[in-house]
Amino acid sequence: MKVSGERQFEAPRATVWEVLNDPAQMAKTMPGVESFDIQDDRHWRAHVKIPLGLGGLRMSIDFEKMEEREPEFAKLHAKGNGVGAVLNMDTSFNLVEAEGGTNMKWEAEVHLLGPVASMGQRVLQPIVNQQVSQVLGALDKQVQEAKTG
Amino acid sequence: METVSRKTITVDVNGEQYEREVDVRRLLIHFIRDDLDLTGSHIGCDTGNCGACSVLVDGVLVKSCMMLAVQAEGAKIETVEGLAAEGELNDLQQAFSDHHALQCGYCTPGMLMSATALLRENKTPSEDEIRKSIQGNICRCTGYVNIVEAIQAVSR
Amino acid sequence: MTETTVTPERALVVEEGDVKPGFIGQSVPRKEDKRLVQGEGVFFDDVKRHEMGYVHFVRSPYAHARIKSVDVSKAHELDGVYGTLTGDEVAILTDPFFELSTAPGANIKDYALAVGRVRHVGDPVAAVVARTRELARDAAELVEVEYEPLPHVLDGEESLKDEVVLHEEAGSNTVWSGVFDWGDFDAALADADHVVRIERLHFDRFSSTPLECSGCLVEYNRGTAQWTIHGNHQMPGVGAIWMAPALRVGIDKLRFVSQDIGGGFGNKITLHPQYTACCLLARKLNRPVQWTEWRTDQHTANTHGNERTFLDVTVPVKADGTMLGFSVRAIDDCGAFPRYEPLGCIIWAQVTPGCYRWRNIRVDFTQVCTNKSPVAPNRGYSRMQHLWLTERIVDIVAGELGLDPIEVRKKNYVKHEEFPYETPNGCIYDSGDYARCLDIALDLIGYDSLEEKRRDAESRGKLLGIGIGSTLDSGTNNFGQSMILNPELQFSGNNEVATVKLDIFGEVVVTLGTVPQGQGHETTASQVVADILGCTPDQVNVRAGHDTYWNSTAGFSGTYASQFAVTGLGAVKGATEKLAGEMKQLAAAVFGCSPDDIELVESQARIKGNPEAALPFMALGAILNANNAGLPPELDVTLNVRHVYRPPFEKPDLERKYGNLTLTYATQIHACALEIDPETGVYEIVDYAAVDDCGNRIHPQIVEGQVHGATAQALGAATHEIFTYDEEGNLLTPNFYDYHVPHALDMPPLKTGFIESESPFTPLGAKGMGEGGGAGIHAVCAALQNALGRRGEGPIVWRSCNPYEGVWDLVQKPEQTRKLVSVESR
Amino acid sequence: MLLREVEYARPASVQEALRLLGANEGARALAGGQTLINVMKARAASPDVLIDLADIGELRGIELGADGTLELGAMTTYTDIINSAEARARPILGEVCNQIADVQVRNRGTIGGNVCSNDPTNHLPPLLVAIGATMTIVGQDGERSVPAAEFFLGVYMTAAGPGELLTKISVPPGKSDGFASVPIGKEGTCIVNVAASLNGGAGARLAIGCVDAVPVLLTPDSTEGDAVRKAVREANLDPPWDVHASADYRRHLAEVLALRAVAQAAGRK
Repeated sequence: MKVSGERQFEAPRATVWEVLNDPAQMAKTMPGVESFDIQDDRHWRAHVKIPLGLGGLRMSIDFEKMEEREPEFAKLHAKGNGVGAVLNMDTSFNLVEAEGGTNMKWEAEVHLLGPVASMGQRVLQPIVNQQVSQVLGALDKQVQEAKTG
Repeated sequence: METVSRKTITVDVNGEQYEREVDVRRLLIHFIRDDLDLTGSHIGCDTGNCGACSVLVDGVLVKSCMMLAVQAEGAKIETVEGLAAEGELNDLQQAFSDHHALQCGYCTPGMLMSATALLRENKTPSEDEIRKSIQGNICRCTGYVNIVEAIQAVSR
Repeated sequence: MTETTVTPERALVVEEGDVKPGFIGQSVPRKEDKRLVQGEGVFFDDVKRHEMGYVHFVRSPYAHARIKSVDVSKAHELDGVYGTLTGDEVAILTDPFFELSTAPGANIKDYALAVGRVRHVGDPVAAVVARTRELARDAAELVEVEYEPLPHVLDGEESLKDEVVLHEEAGSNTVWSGVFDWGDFDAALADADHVVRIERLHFDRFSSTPLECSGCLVEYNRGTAQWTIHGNHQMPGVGAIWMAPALRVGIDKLRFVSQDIGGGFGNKITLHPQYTACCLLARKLNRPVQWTEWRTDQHTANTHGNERTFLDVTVPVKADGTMLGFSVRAIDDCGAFPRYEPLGCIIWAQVTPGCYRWRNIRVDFTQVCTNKSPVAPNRGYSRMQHLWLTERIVDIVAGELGLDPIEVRKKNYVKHEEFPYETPNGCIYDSGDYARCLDIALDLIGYDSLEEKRRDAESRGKLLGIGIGSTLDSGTNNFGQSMILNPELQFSGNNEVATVKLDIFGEVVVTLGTVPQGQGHETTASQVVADILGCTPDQVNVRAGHDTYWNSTAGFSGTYASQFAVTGLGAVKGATEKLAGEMKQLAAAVFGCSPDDIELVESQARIKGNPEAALPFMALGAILNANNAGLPPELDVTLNVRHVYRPPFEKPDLERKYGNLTLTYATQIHACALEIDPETGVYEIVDYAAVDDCGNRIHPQIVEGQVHGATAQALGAATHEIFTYDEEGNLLTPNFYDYHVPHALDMPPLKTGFIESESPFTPLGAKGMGEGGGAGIHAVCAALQNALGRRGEGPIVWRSCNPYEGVWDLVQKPEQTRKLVSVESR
Repeated sequence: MLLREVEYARPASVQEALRLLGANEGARALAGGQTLINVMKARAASPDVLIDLADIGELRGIELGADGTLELGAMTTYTDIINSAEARARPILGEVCNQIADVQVRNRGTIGGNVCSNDPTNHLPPLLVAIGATMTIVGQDGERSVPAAEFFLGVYMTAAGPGELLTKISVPPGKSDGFASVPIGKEGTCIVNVAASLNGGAGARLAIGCVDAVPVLLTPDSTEGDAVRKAVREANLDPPWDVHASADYRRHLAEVLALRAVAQAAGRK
């Protein structure tokens, strides 16, 4: 499943880049994150309980920075292991200076395996859209904090 | 009141009182089959679609795989084992045999409970009403033809 | 109104009326019902043992991956966990199950758990045993498996390219391949006035999903090193043949016990991997272990029916509609492991010409594995797929040449007077009257008022379609056909066993080698015994279920492939006739006359013409068992008789792939009327008839029940039931939430009819008949085609399963399927 | 089929239930359980605490107000609604409830549970949006009313947030309503469903289900075929794909069923 979109941030590109590349700040954008440990500047792991309305889906996700061209492009690979669900995701961000702030083009290719994927097909797409909008909302907040902080 | 993960419950099943301590997470069907060893009710799916686990709780037809045992605290439960008085088949059970309304017999307990619930409310159901009453009970052997006929025979 | 009006008393049927003298032929009350309607049956999950552990399998989320490590340490730390089993242990403790195929299929290594690699989503990697069901599942979540994902392949044709190879040791995904060429197809092609070509047809993957899932409770006796398996295996004889060598034990160390089974339909034949894992656990943990499979496990990892693609179908036809033969390339997708396969590569050859007289048939057959769940001989096994091909050919040829599909059938059906009829590859169709069954079916759905029905439908904005589906239910396999696949195999013929004894108190006790899952064997066996011994079925006690030790069994013991009425009852008849002979000899010794003077009637052995000189059964039993002094020494009588029924088979000619592969051929002809809403693709079956001919009917009600049930399964497979995978290899219909089987409201009014063409080859003139219902798939496809197509235009129904969107696509884009068919006229 | 460890309480009042929901972070209300228990069986998503509402009498019952407004307690079962004389004030409600699943599910499943789980294929979310129902939500800080159109936020997510309870659903009077669907088999799970209501006075209200996380509300200019078709097309629906239907097929069905639902509504004065 491919998901993509664009987002405007009222903040200079450098600020957006700084947030995107700081695992600690990125952690705060993730829904239901419970704990976060950073191995090095290219690898970190998050323990999350993704709120799915009827209950939480526990997962531990390993992030790895694959590619980076400061301050315009970054590519991440995420591998999540939960009960009845294995998540493989590749996401990339393109940051472009735009008047009044920064334009981010993002895309993600989500591979979900296991019973959750086979039973949740019809609710998968709406749920992914929900999670993405929450992450982007939280990211916007982080960027504003970074800008003023 | 605080929350608990285990609870002692008392239930009346087919006229007999049982008191057991159960995990909250234990489904009513597992409680009936494994804890009370009443293995007449069956499990045919894991999504609440097949109805093989149908029982009556306080006279209401339910799928006991979508209820927790703790939810049945204080309830009066009727299962297939309670239909025949001392081994004498009731009319519905006899009609199921006369009309060959069962082959492997795995869905039969659930079918009998659904038909029992229907006939208590409606003595002369139409064919559509009969089919609607067993819509929640999957059978893979009979194609439902003789089951509908057996219920019709008892309600005529 | 649901009309099952057409049973023996119906006016439509010509030959009813000659009620058999005894109990055979009557619908006597079923012995099995009393316990089952009181919830007092014993299904495997009802069996409990003190301190038993519950098994839960850890299953792969990947369609294809290397197993780098399996860490069970955290699982062991959980309180209440008794133990675990992993693939590495299995690879040490057992040998791979032997493979039926020749290379490359022969080199596939199939174990009780995944060893080294997982090859489909749900492939079991490890097993955990715990005190409760819930704990076993909790512990299974703590088992950490590290996978290295590999590319996977989900399509049969794609898999043939061997770009992704599932079994390294085999080196190719081809399990078996061969060309079957009978008659002279090229000459037929030259002689044809028309040649109809069909580029592609596809028989979809589905399963008859028995309501009771699989499972077992296994006990291990350390003193005798012997296992008792309380389970629902349909074919323990063959199951043991796989398991014993793998466990490196004598076959007698495996005792299979089952009483009641919640349906099988062929999906409980390849349980040997899971059962072997449970045997290892019972021995390792020195405690009974109980495995119950849940619905989602059954769909994702137990068994599916064969999925088969037909390519480049070529059909030479004469101007008058006579079809000369056909050639086809078939690719059969057997999933990740060939377990009962590649037998499916030859089973279809039992009905090579289907119901038709064409003599020139060429089939290029290849079976391939893919990263999907393994297949098993689901009801109709391999013959249903092939018969669907022959029926699709007939309807498409008729449609393209503007002929009436009913007339084309009548012209090409094997004629009543041609039986027994030898097919192009040497099978013998024993008896039948296909045309007459078709007429009865058409009458039942009021075919002559077709135009009126079509106009009425059109007035409501609906398209009416009428379709025919004709199938043969080939029963009683000659397992010698497996040698055509692999000459080194040592399987041929068939057998089943029964014992009958007269007890000390004169009670008649019968044991069967079969494994009934709802077919009523206890009842039909008691009818045969009663008629031979001159008593009533109530006086005959048939032991319920199967028991390798307690009852007598044979190599092919089990219940499968429509054969009980022939092999099971053949064994019962043989054993009872021997017992009757011994009873007459004993009575003759007591009365001092010749056995020929004795008759068995009203539960007594009497001197003919002298009713007073009678010995009740109880007397005979008592004399031999407890009062035998004074009996003549040469009297060799035990009153406890075993009989093995062996059908009369030869080994096939392996060169020409020629020979009689099945003993009997029951017929089922179905007629379906449906209405399509062209705006949405939604369609509803408005009338339906199924006419059956299975020789002498032992128990008419049971026969008719089989027709009802098989038809329902076929209608499910034709409309909604399909195992679809996404590109990751996840099964998208893993349980009854998305895999929609027919419920009560889905079933159309089902009318049935029958005739009885006695089989000249079987002990009771009966034929096996459990698998003919597949005709429902052919009839629905034909009816959809009839509703949507007109001569030479309109869409082609090319798949066996047609959900609403499929029909909507056919209506919206007819050219997409029209281009699959071309006609060359000379 | 086998649930995770979970805690349980069965309060006797709404207040007690709210306290328990507030006190436990991973708590969820348990109504009929016909969706929640199945989700827990699959261990796809498991609440840590279940607050069973079965003993709270004030959440049950159907009342018909003097002005014809129907008030349904959140714990009212489908069977209660089908058998209720009062509910005939809005006949479409009982008719649609009678198409949901089977007798067993209808005996335990509740209108509150149906709308709060908000599975995209459920029947009631689009119906309640079309007929202009209003949801009453109670939280620690009091009670508020939310129109159905703003109640549904996402898959399994509604305006009733953590620590809050849906207590009542109010349905205005009316007769000319329609509901059309394509279920899988007879009365199976819906591939697409559409509810229509004409007597809001403010023109036709259409709510399309199964095509997004929440019902899609449309208000065509008139009940004419072209107006309805235009409204559906302009909504440029982006339905999910699944094994039963592609996005295109769902989009097509939405249009066909919208016309049929409006026609049914128009035919029932």
